[in-house]
Amino acid sequence: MGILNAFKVRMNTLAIVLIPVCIAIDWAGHAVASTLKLPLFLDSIGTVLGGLLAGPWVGGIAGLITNFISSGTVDPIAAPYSIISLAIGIAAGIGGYYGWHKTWPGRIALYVLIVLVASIGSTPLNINLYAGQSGVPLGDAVYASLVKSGWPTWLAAYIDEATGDIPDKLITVVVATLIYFGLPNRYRALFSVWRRQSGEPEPAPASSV
Amino acid sequence: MALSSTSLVFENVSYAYEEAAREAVSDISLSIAVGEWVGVTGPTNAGKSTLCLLAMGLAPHFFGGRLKGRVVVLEKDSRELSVIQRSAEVGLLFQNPFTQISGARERVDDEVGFGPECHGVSRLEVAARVEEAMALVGISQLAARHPMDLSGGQLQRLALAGLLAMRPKLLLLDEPTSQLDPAGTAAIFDVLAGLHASGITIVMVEHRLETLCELCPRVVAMVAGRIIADGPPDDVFNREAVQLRVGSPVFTRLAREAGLSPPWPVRLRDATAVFGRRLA
Amino acid sequence: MAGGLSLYAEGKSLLHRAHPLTKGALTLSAIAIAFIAPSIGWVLGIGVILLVLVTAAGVLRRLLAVAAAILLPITLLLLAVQGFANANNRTVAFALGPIVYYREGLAIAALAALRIACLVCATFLFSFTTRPADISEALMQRGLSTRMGYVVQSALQIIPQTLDMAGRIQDAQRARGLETEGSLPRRARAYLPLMLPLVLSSLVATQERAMALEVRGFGLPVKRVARFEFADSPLQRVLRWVLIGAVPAAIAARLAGWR
Amino acid sequence: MRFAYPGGVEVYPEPGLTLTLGSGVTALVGENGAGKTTLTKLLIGLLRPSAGSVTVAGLEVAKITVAAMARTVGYSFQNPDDQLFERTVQAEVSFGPRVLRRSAEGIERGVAWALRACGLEGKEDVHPHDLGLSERKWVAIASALAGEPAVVVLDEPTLGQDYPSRERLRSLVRELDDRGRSVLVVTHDMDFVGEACPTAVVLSHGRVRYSGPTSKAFADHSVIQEAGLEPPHVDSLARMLGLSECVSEADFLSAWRR
Repeated sequence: MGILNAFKVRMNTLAIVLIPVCIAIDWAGHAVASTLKLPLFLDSIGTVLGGLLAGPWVGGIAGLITNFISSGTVDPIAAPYSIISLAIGIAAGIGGYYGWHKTWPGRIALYVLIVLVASIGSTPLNINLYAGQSGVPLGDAVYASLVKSGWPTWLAAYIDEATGDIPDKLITVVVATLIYFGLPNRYRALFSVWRRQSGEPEPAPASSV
Repeated sequence: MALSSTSLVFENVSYAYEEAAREAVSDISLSIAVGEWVGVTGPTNAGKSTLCLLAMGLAPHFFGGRLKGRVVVLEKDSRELSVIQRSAEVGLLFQNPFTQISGARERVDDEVGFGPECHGVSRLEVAARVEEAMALVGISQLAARHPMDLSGGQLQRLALAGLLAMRPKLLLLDEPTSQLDPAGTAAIFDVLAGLHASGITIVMVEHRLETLCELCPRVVAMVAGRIIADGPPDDVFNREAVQLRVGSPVFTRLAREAGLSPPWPVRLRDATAVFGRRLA
Repeated sequence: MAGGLSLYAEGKSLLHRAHPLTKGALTLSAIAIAFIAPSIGWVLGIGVILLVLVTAAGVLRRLLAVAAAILLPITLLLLAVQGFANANNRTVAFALGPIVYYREGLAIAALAALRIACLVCATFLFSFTTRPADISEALMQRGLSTRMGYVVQSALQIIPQTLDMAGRIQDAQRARGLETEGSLPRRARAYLPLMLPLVLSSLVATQERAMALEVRGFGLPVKRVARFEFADSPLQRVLRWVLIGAVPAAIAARLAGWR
Repeated sequence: MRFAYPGGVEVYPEPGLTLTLGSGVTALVGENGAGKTTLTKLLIGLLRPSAGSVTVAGLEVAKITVAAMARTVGYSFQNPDDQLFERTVQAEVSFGPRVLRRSAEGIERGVAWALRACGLEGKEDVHPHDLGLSERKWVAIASALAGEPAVVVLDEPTLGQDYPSRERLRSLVRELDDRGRSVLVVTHDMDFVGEACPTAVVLSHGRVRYSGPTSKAFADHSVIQEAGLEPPHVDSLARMLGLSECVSEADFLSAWRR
């Protein structure tokens, strides 16, 4: 099973220690965007980067815990959306396994996948939580006009959510890949946790008992 | 030397990191007895850190790479035991104090207990070891503080306490004070002097040659992955090759420049005596 | 902020002293039932119970300050949009010039806002009265692996440390001539020079931290000794099961026609 | 307190106190938390004085953005990892002059000189993070120099450096001095201060305890102790032998020969 190999990883100490760092990068990405007054969240750069570097588990767990921590501290409403962050990290990890971030068509595929995961996943949550809205004023304005012109609520809710996800996830994927390629080669190799059969060189073995 | 009294032995050891073109250390042979305090020095890329990583087993267990020869630590070949299995007996202190605290504890005393807990030591025993280790490095009064609130010097002492709570027999220190101010440095060296007196074997990488000569009865000078001198500091720094390629303590340089006859002094008190004799 | 990322404040209330899992069960079950309950009356009831607990824990004032900042904009947005555009809208409530508001939409918005209010109250009730380290410790005592426990605990410590680093990096890059103010494109261009040093040095630190952890025996397959025991009681154990059991019960009631 | 370089820098964190510094190489020393970093941050505008004003090379710092001050003041921070982000040493070192919009030839000249002065020739295409900590520190120093600023601030440049690196640093500050730059070195390394910095300012608890020639800076032991400093090794030896005012090896040798 091809895709399942992406999940067969060696969770060595390095991978474990990488997860909190990815969580901190998620937070810092958002904090720096706020400092620069950029009109984007950019709060899942670490999740995507973690997925690309070290696979779906690192990315997924980083996304999940990022959301749990922000729900417990600054934004309780984020809690139900933890599942979406988990899915984004897993998506990035699968993309990373197949090396999508290394080619242009692959990068577009990665972006489309992450936008789809985020928007399709969030819509049912929005419908249950916010009566279909996304809570972002721009998207909600689109929502109101669509519902008013007779569109079904679920479709309006999806478009509402996607309005926000399309630019935010684009920049997130672009920044995460730029960071990925800004790393020294040695680090890219170091964090790779997959047991590859052939092709890529075997990553440094962790001390195992 | 009887085998039972050695703490660390390198037998014709060469090691290259994964994908590295050149060997980080080449054909190193070294034998360190139990209870010794050995200073390792040399310019950047001399292979000093690699020496520590090899002794700890992090190379090759963590880094991969190619290892030739034998590294025998506390009478066991480094290839046979993983780093975690080693951790009860051997401790390695890195230069950056911030990366060495676990980051998972909110109090200094809990942080010190992290290692013993990983080893499944009982709660009472952990508490006893924590108290002992904090007292040894002089941070008992900081027990309730948050680790991230400490200064660099305090943090480095905390990291050392975390290792001492494991009750190691061999301590490896990779430039433990290079990022610290004089007060922090002095505090660490005081602790090390006490540990040395209690019989722990210490291998310490250090750039500051004056400090090295003051503290270590034995010095190993490395250049480009090879050992070029090994012995008491007075011998090592009176060799021309060492003076040329590693440098020498300020006192040695002054005595040479002042036209005194060799052997030149390497420590302040010897220099005072030598220059003093000439003055008289 | 070096003290860690936490809203916890010392206290002696019953909730402060309760087992973390009891509080967790309470929070999760209150949130779930608020979203399962069919009408404003029921949700309001849950909200009142939560407020009583918050008051008993002595954190009412803190809660109101934080919750208002989160709830007010969301409530207004919900009312504005749903009252105006909702598939169920039939009965006119009022008109603001050409914009007509309907009762059905406003009621739906109010229900959604109330449920979110319960979510926010329940979450903060938990955060205000529970030490973050206790959550992972409690979970580790119930089978969460030590490695995952480490991830949770260290994330809480590393986030504030990383945010401090972001501040230092901003200073360093501004001192090199990087503009962090001005037009949007100029500010956007500053993003990578501020983020990359942070990511790079975090990753470099990761390698050394991983080594330092192994040097201390992290990852040894030994049976972990609990760092401390939480006060627990048969009453709390029963309460936890009741709270957890209430959720499927509510779902069943809803399916059986709870209106 | 007033803090001034001729043509120069002036800081007044505390009204009524004045400190004037000549051009050339000045050491800023003192215990942790003495206010060294506060002072250097005031120079470039990262901190604003609560009272008084700061003037650098005739520019009033408060009226200019930090980014614009970077044209005049080259600042190398203590931890190089707080600033390195480019994929090559060359790109990293030229980042400053590029964002400062220097001319192409100015960038080329400044970067080439900075790389040579910092011993980074031949490493232009290396990823900065593939270098060791001490070499990364040199990349950060080169980055501060590449824009050819009039005033250079080096925060703990000798930390973790080996002997050859410290020698290089000595010749670097001498070269900067020869080129007419003002250099301020924040350091705990008194051997380096004695060898390379003719002037010294001793801060302790936010106050200037000494300002003047380095040769006399270690005379008053109470000041040195309060500021948490250890005198240079040469000074200790000279004192034992009854020689005075020897803070560098050259001082000692000439005193010895007399």
